[in-house]
Amino acid sequence: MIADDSRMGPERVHGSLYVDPAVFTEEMCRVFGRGWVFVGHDSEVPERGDWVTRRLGREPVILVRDLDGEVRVLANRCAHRGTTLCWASRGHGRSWQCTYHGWTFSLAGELKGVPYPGGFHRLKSDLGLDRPAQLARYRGFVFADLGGGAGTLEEHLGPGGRELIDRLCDLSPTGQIRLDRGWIGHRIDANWKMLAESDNDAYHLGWVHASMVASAPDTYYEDAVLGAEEANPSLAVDHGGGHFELDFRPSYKADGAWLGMSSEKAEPYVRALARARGAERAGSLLRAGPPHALIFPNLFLGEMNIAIIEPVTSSRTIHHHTAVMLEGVDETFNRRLLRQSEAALGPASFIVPDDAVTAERMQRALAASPTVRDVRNDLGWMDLSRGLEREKADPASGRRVGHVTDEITNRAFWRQYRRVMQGRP
Amino acid sequence: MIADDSRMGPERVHGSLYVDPAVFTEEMCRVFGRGWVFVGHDSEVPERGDWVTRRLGREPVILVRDLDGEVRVLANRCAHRGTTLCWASRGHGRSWQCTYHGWTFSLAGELKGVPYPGGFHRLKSDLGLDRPAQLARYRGFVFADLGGGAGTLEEHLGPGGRELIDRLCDLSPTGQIRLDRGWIGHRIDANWKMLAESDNDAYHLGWVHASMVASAPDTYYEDAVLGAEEANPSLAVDHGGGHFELDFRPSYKADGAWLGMSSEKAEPYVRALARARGAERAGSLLRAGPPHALIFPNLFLGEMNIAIIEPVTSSRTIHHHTAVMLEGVDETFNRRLLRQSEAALGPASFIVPDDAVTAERMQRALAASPTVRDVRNDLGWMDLSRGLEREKADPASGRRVGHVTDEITNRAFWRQYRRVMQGRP
Amino acid sequence: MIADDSRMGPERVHGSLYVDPAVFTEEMCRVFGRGWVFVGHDSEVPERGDWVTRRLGREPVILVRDLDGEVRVLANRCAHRGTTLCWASRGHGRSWQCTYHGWTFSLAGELKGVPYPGGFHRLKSDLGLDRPAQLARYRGFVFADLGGGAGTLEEHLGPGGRELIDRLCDLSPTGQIRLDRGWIGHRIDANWKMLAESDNDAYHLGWVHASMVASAPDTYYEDAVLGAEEANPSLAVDHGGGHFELDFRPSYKADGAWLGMSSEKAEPYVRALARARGAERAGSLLRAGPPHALIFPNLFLGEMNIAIIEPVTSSRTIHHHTAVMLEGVDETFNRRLLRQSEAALGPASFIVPDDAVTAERMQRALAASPTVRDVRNDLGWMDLSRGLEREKADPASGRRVGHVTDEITNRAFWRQYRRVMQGRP
Amino acid sequence: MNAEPAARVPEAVRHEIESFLFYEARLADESRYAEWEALVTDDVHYWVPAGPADYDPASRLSHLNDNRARLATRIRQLKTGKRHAQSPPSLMRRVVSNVEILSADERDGQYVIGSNLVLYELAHQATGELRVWVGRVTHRLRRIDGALRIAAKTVELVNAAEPLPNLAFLI
Amino acid sequence: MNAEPAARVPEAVRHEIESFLFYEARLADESRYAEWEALVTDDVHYWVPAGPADYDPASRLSHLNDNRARLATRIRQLKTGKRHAQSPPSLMRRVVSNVEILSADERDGQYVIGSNLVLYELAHQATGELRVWVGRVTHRLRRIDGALRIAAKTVELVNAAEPLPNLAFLI
Amino acid sequence: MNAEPAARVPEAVRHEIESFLFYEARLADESRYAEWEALVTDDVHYWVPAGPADYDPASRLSHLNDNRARLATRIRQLKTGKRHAQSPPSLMRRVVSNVEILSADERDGQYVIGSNLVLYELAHQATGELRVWVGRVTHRLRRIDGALRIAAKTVELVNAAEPLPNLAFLI
Ligand code: FES
Ligand code: FES
Ligand code: FES
Ligand SMILES: [Fe+3]
Ligand SMILES: [Fe+3]
Ligand SMILES: [Fe+3]
Repeated sequence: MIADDSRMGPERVHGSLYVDPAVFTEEMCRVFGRGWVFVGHDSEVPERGDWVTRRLGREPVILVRDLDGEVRVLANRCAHRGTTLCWASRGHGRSWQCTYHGWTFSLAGELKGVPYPGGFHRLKSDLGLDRPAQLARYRGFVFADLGGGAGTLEEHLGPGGRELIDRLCDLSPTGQIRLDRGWIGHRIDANWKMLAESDNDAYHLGWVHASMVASAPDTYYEDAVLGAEEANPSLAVDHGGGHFELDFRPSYKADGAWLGMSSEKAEPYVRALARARGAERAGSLLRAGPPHALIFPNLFLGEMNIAIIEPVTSSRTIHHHTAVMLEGVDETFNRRLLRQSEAALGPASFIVPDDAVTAERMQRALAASPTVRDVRNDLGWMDLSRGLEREKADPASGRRVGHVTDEITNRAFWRQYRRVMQGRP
Repeated sequence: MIADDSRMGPERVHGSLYVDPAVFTEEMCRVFGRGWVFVGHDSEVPERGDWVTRRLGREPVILVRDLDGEVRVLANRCAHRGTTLCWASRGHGRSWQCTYHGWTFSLAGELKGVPYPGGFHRLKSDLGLDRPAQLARYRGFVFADLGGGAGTLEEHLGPGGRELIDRLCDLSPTGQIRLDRGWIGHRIDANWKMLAESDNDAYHLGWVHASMVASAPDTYYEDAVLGAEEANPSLAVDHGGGHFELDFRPSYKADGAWLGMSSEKAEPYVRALARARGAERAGSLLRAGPPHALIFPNLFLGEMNIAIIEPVTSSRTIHHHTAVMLEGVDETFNRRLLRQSEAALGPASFIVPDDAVTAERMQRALAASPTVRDVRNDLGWMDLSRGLEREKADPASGRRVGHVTDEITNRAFWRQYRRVMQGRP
Repeated sequence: MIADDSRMGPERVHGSLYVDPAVFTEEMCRVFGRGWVFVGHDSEVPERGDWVTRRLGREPVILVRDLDGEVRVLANRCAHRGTTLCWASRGHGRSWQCTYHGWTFSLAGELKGVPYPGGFHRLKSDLGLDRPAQLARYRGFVFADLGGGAGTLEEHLGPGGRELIDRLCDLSPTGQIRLDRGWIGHRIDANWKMLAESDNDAYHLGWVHASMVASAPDTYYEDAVLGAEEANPSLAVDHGGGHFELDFRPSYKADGAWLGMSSEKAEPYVRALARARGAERAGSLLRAGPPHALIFPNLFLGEMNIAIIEPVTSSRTIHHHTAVMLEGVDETFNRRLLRQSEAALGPASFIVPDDAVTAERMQRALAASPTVRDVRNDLGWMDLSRGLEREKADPASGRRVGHVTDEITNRAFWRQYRRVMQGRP
Repeated sequence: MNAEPAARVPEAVRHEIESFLFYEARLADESRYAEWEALVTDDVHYWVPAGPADYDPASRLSHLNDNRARLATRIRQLKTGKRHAQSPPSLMRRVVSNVEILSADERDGQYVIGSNLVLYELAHQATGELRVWVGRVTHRLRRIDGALRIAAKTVELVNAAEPLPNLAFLI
Repeated sequence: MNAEPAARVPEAVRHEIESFLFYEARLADESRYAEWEALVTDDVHYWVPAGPADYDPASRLSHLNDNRARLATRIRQLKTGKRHAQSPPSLMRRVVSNVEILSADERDGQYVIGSNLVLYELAHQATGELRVWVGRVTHRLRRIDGALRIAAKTVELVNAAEPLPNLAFLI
Repeated sequence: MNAEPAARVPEAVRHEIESFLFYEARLADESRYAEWEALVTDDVHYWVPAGPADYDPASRLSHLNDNRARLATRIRQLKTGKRHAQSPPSLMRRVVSNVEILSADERDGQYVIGSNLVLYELAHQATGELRVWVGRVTHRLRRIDGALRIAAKTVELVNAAEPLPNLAFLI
């Protein structure tokens, strides 16, 4: 077992877990191969015949809506001799034809046509496209379990994960969100786990994002995570199962503060939501706002943004993001969300580049950590203890809650990571 | 054993064999280190003192004609402290002097001179250049066996391999071919085995080369491998020992169809051949044409082209080619062959770039296959079964024969590969 | 044990030791992790608050003079979650603040400040910066032992190593040298051991540096290492412990020949030295000149230059150099030394580029040596036997001495390497 | 894309435009933010699309899609000195080549200029690697009080649809 | 190789030639095959030698050695839409620099132009890598009915003698 | 660094200067040592600093810091044919771009020229890799007997402070 307890404890993890290629290989197998992994959203393939390409870990897959309207995830690899079927990032069609020998596959992944059929002696049904053993959706979010032994998606998400997704989707007057305005890929030369952690780390705002705070000082982050420690009522929450959030709700001073726009501009949306849900429920939704959370291992719910954390190598990650569009809301409002998304995430935005460079500097600092560990096992550790003594566990829900700046989120991540990597129940 | 039967069966192979670096390392040892490997042709070093540099697997070697006229293959590495002796791709000289400490070596690889001889206490004869344990030629084709345990070249080639080479060389009025018009290297980011397979895959013509067929529709490939399955009498042949061919002879409609030029233009050559061999034999040679075959593991006899498949890493290969020049034929004719070679092979040609991109798309699609195999061993397989039920074995010759589009060639490759990689007799 | 006696003998080493990544990993642990390694010179951080960044093997460290004037070596990595603290190559300050969460560290490496202290429950003293177990200096040369089991620095240097450093420093009228004119990094795509060897190989001068000799024929190297073998009284010396030198003293025809400048130009320096040491001692120092030696494993004393050999991968090394400045000598003289340094070392100099290309050609020639060794264990060896039969061992000092062109230096290196890599006493 | 070869303008104007582009590039190379900002108009649109510039930037995500106000914020952020993604600023040199004046309205002083960009960036604040940025640049220039100013700048990176590393400098 | 600095031609011609090269580069960058093809003469020779251009292309293998007919076939193949090695076409941008008019025969309208080429290609139909092609380009231009046309184009890649990846676009 | 846009000189001079730089680049590309050497003045300073050119080259180490005598030695060494680091010479092509005349003293025939350099080098004598060298070049040109000559050349590589591979050619 490569990621054993000699590298992980409740208060610390060893830096080598971020840089060792053998750990990465094991992660691709255990975390991304044998667990539930986010693939995409069904609004990305709204029409029958629509498809987009993705990675399940490093395995290239196609997310497709087949001609019967079923959403599927299929290996992007011909079942004959393995050629890539789709090299564009998205497309639309009625079937796929492989360019090597012309085999055709339905969008459901069945082998349909074999040129020169005289030489073909096998059963077509044995030569469909590879696919995950389990596929399931929750409110349009499509998850896959390649191996098949990860239990149900419902179990994986748990009440905490489901509530986080609900909280986002319920902000739409129709209850539906749409991820249809394009994805931006941000290449970061650091380990994927650093991104899973830093996306949900409230402790770093005042330092990593000091320039953003200084140049655009009127964002709601001010109230949510800056200011005096005791004065800040925001929470960090471990929902169990590797899902965790930064809960800014206690600190919002106004309804819809998280919208980051004048109430005048937000008004058409607010009205639409009230119409759909009634004033009271709409009010409580607007007060709460969208979640800021990680669904283990690769889905970041970043308020009105969605990001996928795609591991590439032990020292390279792609952070893909798109903006959450609300159905039943006018285009002007949704375009404001697009502009906010451009400001917040992506290589040229005001926020994530500073997280990216921080992660890259961590990766460099840890480069020799496997070696220094061999030399002296007290070297190269990373601390996760912040707030361990003041966190509160709720035995009923299994949640752990604490101050928003506390490393509850990191510990939530690593507890699940340890379970998965060590094959524990 | 890394390439064991959990990854290979008679009908299929696992994709991980194309991408796993550990498999590649083992191949360099077993396939390219302990077996016969094609190095070059003696027409490349026509004069005493001529040399060219090559790779034997990844081992840098020099193919040289020494001052006694002997063709040799020597490590391109000083026997003192290992400096490269020749960094040009070809040259001519009477000896080599190492640039590090000035040791000189004869073209036969013997240590001749040691500057400041007072400090030299060893036997010069112990410090010659490293060289393969066995070297042998067949009709000018030079093969080496680094390890020495591969049996004789004659055994390796077998009657099938020898006949393939004969069929090519006999097209020359003098019986001699010349490979003296330069090599072109084509870098393909895919595993070397994909090239060994696709160079001899007739099934893909209509898809991979659709654009070539459409834009230059009058090539003889039309008859040889396109058209209705039953109507095509061409054959795929497994000669044993990993040597295999696509035998287009049954489909040629006219003598010399493979020449791809008007009989008027071919006439001087046809006359020369008839003069040398007699009309009947010349006729039968012209009817048959050159072979389209692989001599295991790295020599592609591509009609009037020769290609060397050079493995670089598990995901990079160089496909080197040159045109076969016929001795005793006028320059005008040979130049036509050069132009055909430029049209067919190399990075800017009309044919092989489409094979290259296909292989590169396979390599990408298989990138995660070692991981998905760990997750579920039914994922990531490649099918080789085409025509398995209609192939005919000839017990006398040991040959297997079938329809030209059948995967007899692939199976021939993998049968030998398995033997070599598993150390079977 | 990866570098065992199947790869090393008294007369030869196997090329795979230069190219195998697993050997490199082991070296980072055993040679650079558990032994004394040169880090820098205290003249590089003359003022309190000065720091420069370095690598200890691959581990990023900071060489700093703290506010109490103590010179320290600290991991360049925040003790919280591992971010790089310093990304410039040098700087000055009173403390470091991490950009991730704002922790501050004193220049002595103690954790000083933790923002939002309410969540911090650990002992600050447990969270100082990682640092080598042992740090020691000899005449301003700072060495570190990461692991702590390498004995004392005095033992490591031995009388031979100390005398070499003394011989250099004593050339300064004040006994102090200064390394404060900047470092140049030369990236060489070859194994670090090749540089350790070639920096101290007198046998190669006439070949590798033939162009330098031809275009600037009046250098003192002429006498020191060129010319007839018997006529050359210079020596190669193994001081034990992996330290070795080329001793040109016997061949210098004039006092201060090594200065490479007219006695007129050298005169102010000669006078200063005589003033400081007395005429006799100054004369003997000037006659002897600076050493040309390696302090195992990474410090090259290259006459009036210092180089650090930084291993990057098994096939990449950085050769950093700077010029030795003499305290108490006028700037004009020191500037001449700078110009000589520019002429001798670095990517655009007249000397080392030819060593670099030689090493790169070795690295390429040896690329397949691990494989060829698996195929046949007589392939891929490098000879170290030169002068083995004429070397003289001095039982009293333990030194071995021989002709300057003999491979005494290489054998000295490999004897210590074997000891360290095999964990022998 | 333009079907036609470049427009004809007087040699002096052509030279002026080329000099302007080289000057702009130099300011960007050297992270001279304030001087660079002085070159843009009040209604500037500064756009790095996430693919070919064939869509309405209002309707989809782009890498960078600044109006004047957002560009001002961007430059303000860079000037704080705490923009870690550019602290220290990348060391850069740009090749501005194949300059073509695609359209010219001499009376209104409006020009559309196409050029190819190759920008080398030493990301020494991060991984230390030498990154290359390659693309097609379209400048819309406008003459204001006699001086050329940038009314729009669009940079279509050849790898715009691929994942990109930090793009925190002024491209 | 030319021993001498560039020939002198009128500024307008120099500008015309440079514009022509930039226009040609743009068409190639954007895989506008038909428009590019319209720029060549009926006797064009289009050559990418497998090393320095110091040999008779008839006598040895080259990477690419097209007469007009073979170039027509090449472009026909690209236009089929099934040329997988260029489906979709690579995304490219070329730097055409150091343009020198090496010889000029104004009366016959014949010019020999030297330039350096750096071409970035995103091979997104294949490995997805950004490839760089670098070389010396020699154009033989001829004026036909007032317009410049390419009578010969030779591209000497610096790595012409090394293995090359697919070169299936118009370089 | 220069705060201001480029100086104005007559078009013919501008063209002459640009041609001169392209010619110099061609000689360097092709390792024509003697011809290149003929372009420098007797008091030439040829400098590749180990970082920005903001220090006195006498006082610190540089990558290359040649006066006329040392440059002569450098070229003599290259001409021996035994300079292994350049045997055979690297195959190179330079892009000299963004040429700006930063100052011009027409009377004394003194010009300071800024340009950006991208140089591709196939190090086929060593690792065989294609290396790229990128930087800012400042030429001080002087007119001597009617012809431009190089009085000073400074090449500030963007990665000047990083470890560099062999730089044994004339940059
Ligand atoms: S590989 Fe797809 S049809 Fe053969
Ligand atoms: S390495 Fe060849 S002579 Fe020493
Ligand atoms: S990583 Fe340094 S303060 Fe958190
Ligand atoms: Fe952040
Ligand atoms: Fe093919
Ligand atoms: Fe040397």
